[in-house]
Amino acid sequence: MVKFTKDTIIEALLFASVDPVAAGKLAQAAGLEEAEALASIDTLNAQYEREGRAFRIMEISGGYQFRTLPELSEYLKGLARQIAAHRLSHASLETLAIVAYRQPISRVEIEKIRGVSASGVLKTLLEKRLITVCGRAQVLGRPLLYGTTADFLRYFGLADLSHLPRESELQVILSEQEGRMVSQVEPGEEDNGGPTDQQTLL
Amino acid sequence: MVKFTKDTIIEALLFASVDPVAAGKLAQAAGLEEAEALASIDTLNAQYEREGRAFRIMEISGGYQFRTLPELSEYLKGLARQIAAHRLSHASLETLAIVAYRQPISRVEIEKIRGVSASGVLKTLLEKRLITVCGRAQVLGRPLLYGTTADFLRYFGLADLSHLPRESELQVILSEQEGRMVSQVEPGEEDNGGPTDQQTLL
Amino acid sequence: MEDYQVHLDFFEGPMDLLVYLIRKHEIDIYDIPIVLLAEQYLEYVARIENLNLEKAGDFLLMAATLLQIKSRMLLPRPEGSEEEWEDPRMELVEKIVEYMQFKEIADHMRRLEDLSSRQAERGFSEMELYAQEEGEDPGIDATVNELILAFSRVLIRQRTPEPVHRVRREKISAARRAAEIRELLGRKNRVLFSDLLSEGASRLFVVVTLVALLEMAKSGEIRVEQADIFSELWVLRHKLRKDLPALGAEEPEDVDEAEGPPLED
Repeated sequence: MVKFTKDTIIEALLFASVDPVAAGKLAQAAGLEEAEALASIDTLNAQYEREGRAFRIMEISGGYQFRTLPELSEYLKGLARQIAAHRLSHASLETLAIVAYRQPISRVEIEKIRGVSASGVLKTLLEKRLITVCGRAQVLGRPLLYGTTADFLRYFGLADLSHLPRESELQVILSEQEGRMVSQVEPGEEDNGGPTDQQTLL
Repeated sequence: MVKFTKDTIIEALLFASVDPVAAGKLAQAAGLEEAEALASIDTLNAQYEREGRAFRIMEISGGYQFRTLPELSEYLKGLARQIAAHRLSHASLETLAIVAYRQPISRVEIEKIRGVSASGVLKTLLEKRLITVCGRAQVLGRPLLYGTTADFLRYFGLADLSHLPRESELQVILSEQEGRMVSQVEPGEEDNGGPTDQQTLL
Repeated sequence: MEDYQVHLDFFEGPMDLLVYLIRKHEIDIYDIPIVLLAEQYLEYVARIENLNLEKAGDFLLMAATLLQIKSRMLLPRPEGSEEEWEDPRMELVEKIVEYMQFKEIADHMRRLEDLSSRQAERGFSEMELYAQEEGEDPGIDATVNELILAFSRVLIRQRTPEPVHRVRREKISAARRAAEIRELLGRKNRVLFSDLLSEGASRLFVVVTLVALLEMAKSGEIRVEQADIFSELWVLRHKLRKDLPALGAEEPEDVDEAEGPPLED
């Protein structure tokens, strides 16, 4: 076999995969340590930046994935499958938000928060693979519990759940809106910066 | 919109498209002349060569498509094996679902439900330790009975079997599209149909 | 005034409407003027027209809650125990705050969705080709979702020719239901309204039964009685016509002609 650099091997593995590839799998297939694989990803992204490439390697859903720069989307309409994708309804988004932050959660609990029936929305989200059944509550009737999936993270371009803003951060936004300040969180730590925040949710 | 070079746009288009793109279509999508698009492809390939990239734009069945260098295929096969090892074929998944819901169950009973031979699939599932022999039926021939294992629960992240939705719950959580076994009129469907029905009736 | 153009079905539900009103009137959620809010809310709910039963019910339930809080606010507070007084609005406020948070998160997720949808993934999967080489059926990452979807497909295939579908296609008409009720009354003379609905009644079945009863009451065939406001409804044969055989074998002439349009499908 021809000799390739670590970087080239990592590049090939990720480029050939449409789905995000977990660092462990990636390293194993390349015959590298995980840290080496991650270092290669950094090197590659720096090169792409310098050379003006149309894509970057991004951390998505617990793995790594090539994606084009969002600024190019105008040119891709019609050819790329993702770009034209339909957006989720308000009801779906609200329900997903509740599931993401309160998982595992039952249908009844979701309905208590939204004040409306959730069964139709849950069906849609299950079929879109954005949520999954993940157990039963230990309460009367043992209702099914729902949680988010890997596809959920991929759909929203998230590395993991902790990249959603924390509820305490949202409290700040809310309070400011109401003309009040809650002091437990420092200003400037608002949701714009969310995705870099590494703290676990809840 | 940010200004990108022709090359970057061509690169993004070829990266994102599912099938090989014909030169004419590519040029049209990028708002270029065909000759310009072809020139861009040459420019890009020359850059990839110089920078030691793992991929090239290749001419495939009358169009252009990104492919990784064939010399790297050994690494790709390695990752493909890892991925395949973690996956279940559709036949396996269906058989596994039948075992999970109807256990303990014999091969003959599974075959009656699926309408095809199950021995190959059962062998695969036994090898993957997702099912196990758990007894013999008290009928003529005393056939082996199969059931799911602890590995099965771990694989699907379930605390125990009761955490799977019951058959009656499947009807509620999956809509007509996916689970056409729903026997009663769906709430949503009834809502739509309801008013007109009433009108004709009165 | 243009505000009245805003339709109720524009809102996701009662919580959504409440939040809208709170923002519109710049209400401090920690000191909600409950009288104003309830009034405003009811103005919208009064215009329920095109909503389906379920959604309308959700809005009405919240209306009842608001009115209940309003009435509790009017009760005199126990003297000297201001500390112990529990604000009747508290529970609602907590719910509103919680809901507003999730709306905030949903907005944030909309932005993430927008950004993510503009980043194209690689269109063609070479890895899939290699995975296929590994096995003819490249298979899927099996999750609980895939498992239950696979099992529902099995159930679908099994049930395709089953009577379930014949039931669905069976025509429930008001005339047929009237005939059933008539037969029942022929035997019993009177029957509890709730008993007419007890057989696993779908909403459609309830509607058909109601329509049948209304028709029968209109034509004077039956009478509906109630001992007092909240007690059970009794359906009675209007006149115990002695000239008729007990089993109602003789049906009114218009039955066949009134076979009525089928309700299903």
